[in-house]
Amino acid sequence: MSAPNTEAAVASAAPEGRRRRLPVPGSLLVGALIVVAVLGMALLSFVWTPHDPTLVNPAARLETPSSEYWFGTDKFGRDVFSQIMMGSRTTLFVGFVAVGVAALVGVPLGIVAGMAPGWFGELLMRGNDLILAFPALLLTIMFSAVYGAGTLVAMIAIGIASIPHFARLIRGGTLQVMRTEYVIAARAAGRGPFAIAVRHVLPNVSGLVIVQASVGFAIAVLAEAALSFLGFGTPPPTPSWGRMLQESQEMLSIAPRLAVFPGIAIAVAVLGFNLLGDGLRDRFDPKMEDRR
Amino acid sequence: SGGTGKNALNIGLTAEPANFDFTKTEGAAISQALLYNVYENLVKLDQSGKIRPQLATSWTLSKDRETYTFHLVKNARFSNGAPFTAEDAAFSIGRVKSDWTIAQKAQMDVVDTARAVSPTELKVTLKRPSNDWLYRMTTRVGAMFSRTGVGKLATEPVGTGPYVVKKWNRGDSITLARRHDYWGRTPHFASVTLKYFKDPTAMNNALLTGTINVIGVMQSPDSLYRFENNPKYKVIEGTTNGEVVLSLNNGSGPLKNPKVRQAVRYAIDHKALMDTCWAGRGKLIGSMVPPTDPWYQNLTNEYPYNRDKAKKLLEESGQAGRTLRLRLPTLPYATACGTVVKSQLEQAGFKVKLDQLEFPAAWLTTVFKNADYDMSIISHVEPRDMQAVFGSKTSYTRYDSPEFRALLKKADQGTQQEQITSMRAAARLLSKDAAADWLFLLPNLMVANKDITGLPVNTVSESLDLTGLGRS
Amino acid sequence: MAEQPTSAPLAPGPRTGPADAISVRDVTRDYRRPRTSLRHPSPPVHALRGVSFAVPAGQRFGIVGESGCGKSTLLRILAGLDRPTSGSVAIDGRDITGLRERQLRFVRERLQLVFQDPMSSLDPRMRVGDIVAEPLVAQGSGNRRERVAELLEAVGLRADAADRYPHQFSGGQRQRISIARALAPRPKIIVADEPVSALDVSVRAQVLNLIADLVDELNLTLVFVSHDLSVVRHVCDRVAVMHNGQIVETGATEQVYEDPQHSYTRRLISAVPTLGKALSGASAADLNREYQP
Amino acid sequence: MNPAPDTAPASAAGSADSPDSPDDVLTVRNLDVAVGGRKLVEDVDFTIRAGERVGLIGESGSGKSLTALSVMGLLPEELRATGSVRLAGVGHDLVGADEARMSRVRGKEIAMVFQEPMTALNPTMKIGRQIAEVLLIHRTRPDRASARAAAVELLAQVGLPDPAVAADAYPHQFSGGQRQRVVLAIALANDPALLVCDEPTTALDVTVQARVLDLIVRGVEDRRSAMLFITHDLAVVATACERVMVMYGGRVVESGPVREVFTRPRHRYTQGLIGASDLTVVDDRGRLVTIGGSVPPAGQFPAGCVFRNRCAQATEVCATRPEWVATGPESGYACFHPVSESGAPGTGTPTNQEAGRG
Amino acid sequence: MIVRLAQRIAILLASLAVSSVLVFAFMAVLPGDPARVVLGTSASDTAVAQLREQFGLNRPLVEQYLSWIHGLVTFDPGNSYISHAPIGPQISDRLQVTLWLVGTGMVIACIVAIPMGMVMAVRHRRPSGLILSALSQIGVAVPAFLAGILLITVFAVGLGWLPANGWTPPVEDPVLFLKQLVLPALSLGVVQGAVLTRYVRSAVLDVLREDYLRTARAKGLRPTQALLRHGLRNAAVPVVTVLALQLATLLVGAVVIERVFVIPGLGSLLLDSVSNRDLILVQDVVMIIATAVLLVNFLVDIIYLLIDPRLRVGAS
Ligand SMILES: Nc1ncnc2c1ncn2[C@@H]1O[C@H](COP(=O)(O)OP(=O)(O)OP(=O)(O)O)[C@@H](O)[C@H]1O
Ligand SMILES: Nc1ncnc2c1ncn2[C@@H]1O[C@H](COP(=O)(O)OP(=O)(O)OP(=O)(O)O)[C@@H](O)[C@H]1O
Ligand SMILES: [Mg+2]
Ligand SMILES: [Mg+2]
Repeated sequence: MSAPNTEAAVASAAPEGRRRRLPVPGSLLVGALIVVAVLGMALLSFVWTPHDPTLVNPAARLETPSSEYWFGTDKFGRDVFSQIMMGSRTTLFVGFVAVGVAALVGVPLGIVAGMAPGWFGELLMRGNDLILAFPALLLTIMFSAVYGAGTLVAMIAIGIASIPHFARLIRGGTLQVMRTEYVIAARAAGRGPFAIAVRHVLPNVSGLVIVQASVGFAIAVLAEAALSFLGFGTPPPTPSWGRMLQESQEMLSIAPRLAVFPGIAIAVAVLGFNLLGDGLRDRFDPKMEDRR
Repeated sequence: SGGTGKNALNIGLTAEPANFDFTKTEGAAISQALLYNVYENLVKLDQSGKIRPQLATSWTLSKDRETYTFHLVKNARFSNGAPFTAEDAAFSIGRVKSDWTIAQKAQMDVVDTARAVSPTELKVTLKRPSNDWLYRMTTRVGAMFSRTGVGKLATEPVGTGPYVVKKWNRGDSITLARRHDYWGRTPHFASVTLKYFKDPTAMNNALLTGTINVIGVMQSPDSLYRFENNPKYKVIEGTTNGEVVLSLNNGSGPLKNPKVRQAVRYAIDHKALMDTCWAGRGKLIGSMVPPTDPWYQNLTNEYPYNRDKAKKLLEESGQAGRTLRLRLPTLPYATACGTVVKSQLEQAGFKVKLDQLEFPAAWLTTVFKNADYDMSIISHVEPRDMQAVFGSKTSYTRYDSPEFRALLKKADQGTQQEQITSMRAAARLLSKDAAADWLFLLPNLMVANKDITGLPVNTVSESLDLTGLGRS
Repeated sequence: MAEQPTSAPLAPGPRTGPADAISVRDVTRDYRRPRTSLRHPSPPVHALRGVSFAVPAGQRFGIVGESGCGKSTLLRILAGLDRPTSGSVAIDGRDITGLRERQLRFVRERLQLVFQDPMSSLDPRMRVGDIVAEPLVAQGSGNRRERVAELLEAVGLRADAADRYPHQFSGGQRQRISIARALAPRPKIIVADEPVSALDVSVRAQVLNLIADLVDELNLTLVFVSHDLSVVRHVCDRVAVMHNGQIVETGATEQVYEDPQHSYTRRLISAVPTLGKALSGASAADLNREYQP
Repeated sequence: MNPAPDTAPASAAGSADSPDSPDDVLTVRNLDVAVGGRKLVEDVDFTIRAGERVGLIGESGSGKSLTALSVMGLLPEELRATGSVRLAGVGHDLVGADEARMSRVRGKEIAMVFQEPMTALNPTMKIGRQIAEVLLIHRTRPDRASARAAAVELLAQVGLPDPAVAADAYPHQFSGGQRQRVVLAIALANDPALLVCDEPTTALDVTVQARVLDLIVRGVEDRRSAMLFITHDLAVVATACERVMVMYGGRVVESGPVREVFTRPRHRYTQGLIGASDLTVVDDRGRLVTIGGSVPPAGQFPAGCVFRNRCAQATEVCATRPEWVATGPESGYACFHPVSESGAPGTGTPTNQEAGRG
Repeated sequence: MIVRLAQRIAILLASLAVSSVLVFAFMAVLPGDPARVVLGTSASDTAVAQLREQFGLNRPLVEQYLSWIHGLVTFDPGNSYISHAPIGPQISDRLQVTLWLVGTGMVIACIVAIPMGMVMAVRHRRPSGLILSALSQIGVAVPAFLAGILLITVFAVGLGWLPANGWTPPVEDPVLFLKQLVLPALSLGVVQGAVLTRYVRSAVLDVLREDYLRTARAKGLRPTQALLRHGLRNAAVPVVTVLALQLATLLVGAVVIERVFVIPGLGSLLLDSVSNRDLILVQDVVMIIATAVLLVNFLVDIIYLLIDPRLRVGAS
């Protein structure tokens, strides 16, 4: 009689007290759908685009949307839809590079700074803050001056500029984790600092990392657009939404669609990543659980 | 921040000078603003490309064609108050050799002596006869400086011209003010502001909203439609000296092979290219000579567009699999043309890798100085620049032809007729050798408010000559 | 329950016999605070000021004292997680002060901790099985699954709990998991830092029973920390009363409870509300009596 | 499973049929709190008279805080209260009253002391101002200066040393117990008719708890305020209150005078609680009395008697909802298998039901 | 408090020193000899050597660094290699332009964001809050330059209400200055405002769930009153952080808007001097920006101290 009772409570797998998991929030769903769509488009573009996105075709300049050219063509007679498809690769590339650099450096830095006691952690964070003195665009310009303009260089610069944001956030998370009793328990169990970092700290700050990464993605996409506008971004003829937008400027009043399609693409992608970030934040932050 | 009112004119331009010292600073931007406006030469080019008197009222050439005697105007004064004399002229010519550092200084190497005979008479002796020299006297190397006014050329230019630099908002605009004590005919506008725009669309908007009166250099021909059917504006279309060259590295890499170079020339459909990347504006020339030069000839049929032939030549060359590096400066026409060139070459079986180099610094070092490239696209805007681009094996095209150099020499030293024939032969030789491909000639595209008069149809000199402008 | 007749050793330090599971000799611990003045360094916080006691093997030893009196600091030092500023600590007769992390292995095998907060003492991202197995993994012992099942069984959970996450359990169940983890490496000493303070009375009884049973069955030495003397009284044989980083009184629990010597102890005892006291008319003012100046 | 309104349990205070006596400060009738369709608190009825101290006990998750918050009108947005909560001297029902009306009542007629003294105070405002604010909002003091003087006076009353200096300090400069006293000073500032305390001492050490309890009790006694005191600690409630209500699964399962309930509990849940909280009573194996199982999460309580899945006495009949059995004017219980009147606490049927070790 | 202040100042000075070394080192590795850049590609080696001598590029690096720092701290950074114009006035002019632009933009951003974010947080479950939230999400997703282009197309070229571009210093022509300021400041303000709105919303939501806000309501404050009196100051910390970051980023980041609106700001100066390889100017501009950012961070630290007494250890 007695045993089943306790077991029932376990078996029901009931979350205790106030910690309830909400169903997937709307923003997370929408964000994830958009991101998956962008990802799918990028993957598809490797095997199929309706037309060769870089093929110049003087005979088909500035065509309006049709069944042949879904989004019309630009002044070089290139298919806009194919360019949008292939541009999504650039978008994802910039996101991965920028976020990758930032996370690869920022996360370990934050964890080490959070776990190292005393002045060493403090010093790391001060050094980290120093990066903040060199805003993303400044770094990009400086790097481009040394290594020449290019997406990779620009995105590495943006990634470096985002390191402090990752590191600060992760350090905050790490400090919180390090204050928990399960870390003390792990130490008492004989776990070394490395095992604690990998098995306890990292999984528990991974939510923060994912949230910050999705926001970082959005920032990188916008940055790429801005850099392409300034001429520091992806070199032609590789399609990039930012450059498409910039190229469309002179045609704004005869062919506004040339600006509309990449503009919407950028906005939707950024929106997607932001929504994903917001949604993940709601999911990962227990404080935010009752908030939608 | 330009001037306003009837007596003021605002002109939109693209490339801002880095400073005012064209004796030490490369590039066309300084001469565009200052030459003929702030600085004057002994002789200048008129709109049709003829050499006309400026500070020299007349000149004579000795029998041996080695000594020029210039008779100078009497009442000209520099903006620092000093009178202009033959001493200044001799000083200016001598100074090119001694103090200038830019590439063009070589154009004065031919001068043996320059001597003031009297305050108004200058005698210049050349080492050998040169047709080119007098022409070069119309360019920046012929600009007249004050003996007492060369201390701060970079910031305070002193010339005899009708305008002085009144203000320079770096990064934005240069304002020129009309001089009260100018010796010659006073220009119409008391104040001219040259406003610099990095972004072509911004320049168009500035004209559309009345911030500027003239687009001096239209960089987005596709947007001309915004002005062409609008009665408030007029569009001027003529020629320039700017040959858009698809430069090929004759010295190394796959393009050292003439067959590959020829294949490149056959592979390019120039008409289609100009239509797509420059809205069909411009002129197909097929050589390094603009129509305003006396030895212009239409060479567009030397390598008619023929994709099959290109493929065949490429095949024969044995270089088919190699990748050509198309290294473009970050300039609107280069980017646009590069996109088309890459696509067309790829359709003919080439492999092309495109990258962009920041202009001017990166491009100048990498391509122009170190010739680390296979192909590039640049508009050579300097007048009569065949010699500069192809005349020496150290030039970035690495074109090395004794025959070509002999022709140029002959042209320089011979009679006027000989000059024309030799120059034509030289241009034809370049074309035959496929030393480069000439995509098209940049048009002189200007847009202005309807009432602005005196805008030049063709750009023949380095200068944006403001003296003839007016308002109807 | 080998009650060793050790007298209350305040100073000059306890007699340490070979049977002492823990002996603490004159331990102090100072913390540095951030500077608040430009000229003077901040005065250090003396969290522990000369604490000495010994716990014979098999004893249930209680430590009581209010928040901030240094209980947690003391436990961290016992577990080799922190170092005393001065003084020495011996576990099973071996001095652990000044040992490096690697040399502390025997402490990790012999002494384990149970914490106050059942929420924060379990890593929310680990399965219960992994949590319980962590000390085993850290010490490289094999045959983990079986041992985990055995441990879960021992604390009254079903073996399939190993595949769930902590948030799927109630507070009392979590405290059981925490206890299972502490038992994993077969320690001889369990140090529990306020293990029931965060629990409801009903669950508190369950957990106290569990601890008592396990200590008996496995013949463990228990160090049990609480701010509530009545809890300690139920669990422990001996008790030390801490105040301001010092031990002010030690003795057999019943004796201390019935006849407190130190005024602070008296205050502690009188402040504990009990049903019995309340029903026999003790008011809030009575609980607080010792506080009235 | 909900009973029809007419079969609803009579008032826990036992005075359902009589009109509310003029002495009643707080009257709660048929209070329900629900989120979505799920009821978290159900059918709560009680009355508190002036000067009366009533305790509300029960395990975590039994709905104590929600009851208190309903009275304050401070339920989280997503929760909805129905029923009626009347306060003497206030013309309207507190359930469903708009913010403007509630804000005139809160802090003046009813005040509340919260559990977490660490977070209940604004960290960026000096505590003197935080106390003065409640006086100024309700215009109890005409101006800042007199409000401040009153604040210092209140700080002295709650026994903070050096109250004038304390008024100019920030919350982080105080210990938990001191902060709780500041919160108490705020609550008592306007001499509220009703003081609601939600686990005011749970976060505190025993010694500090004793001091704060003493202050609270003296504070309400001096003002003859009514008090609703929430805790899960039976001993605390027995010390501080005269009457107690036992809550479980969102319902009041038993209520009555403290002495009566704690010496002769009728409901099996109350009996279990008492048994478990008494550390002096052990069985023959030296083990404490416990209640088996644990509190189910909200919404997963069994139908009928909410306690039946943890109750050793539960039978078929417990699947229907037990009626409220009034045992006196102010006491009663809802149980099909009540403890016999003579049963002593802690002895008798509830046994150790822990799984695995039983 | 004084100790904290002293600490922050020490950190500021140390950071300045380290960043100056970083900047200098970076410039030292930048390919391209300034002398050669000045003289052009065809200059003779002797001429280059001469100019290097003149610029002092032959001195040991430490000496060059010290004289550079000396120039900076005495506000006399000397002349640019390329334009030969004094650097000091150039930078200060451009900095003024950027500060006007960014300052106005940020003021607009705050005016947009703070009330919007609060409304969004307070009504985060109601349709009005959700609609505002969606709007701000879209605002965040729009590149600033696109906003600028759209504003120009509509208000300058289309309606002719305002100039499409250009910049006039306020002392020269205040009316024109304001007219030219409106559109660029608006494009910055709206986009940054959308970003800021998200942070305000999140900060206010956090504060709304704080216990002390419940205490405030239990005292008899209405929810909005409680938020205004007790919430805002506490919500300010994250918002101030973001504001400072935005401000720092925009010192160069506004270059995109400067480009669209043809405004000679600091970012454009940097871009121009990089493309001209005006290295000494680049170095100075970068250092100025780094200094400005560090100063902003310093001020933010001070603001934190003012906002949150918990950070002022030793206050009593
Ligand atoms: N890392 C630290 N730095 C500075 N002071 C500290 C530190 N850790 C603890 N202290 C101080 O040392 C004293 C003892 O702390 P400790 O945590 O051991 O107390 P405790 O009795 O366990 O209290 P609690 O019951 O609240 O856990 C306290 O005054 C505390 O403020
Ligand atoms: N906002 C909410 N939404 C949904 N359920 C809630 C909400 N707030 C509380 N609950 C649930 O209502 C039930 C009663 O909560 P309440 O806070 O009243 O418990 P309590 O008796 O005060 O417990 P404790 O002793 O832990 O404070 C709990 O199961 C809780 O999970
Ligand atoms: Mg502790
Ligand atoms: Mg509660």
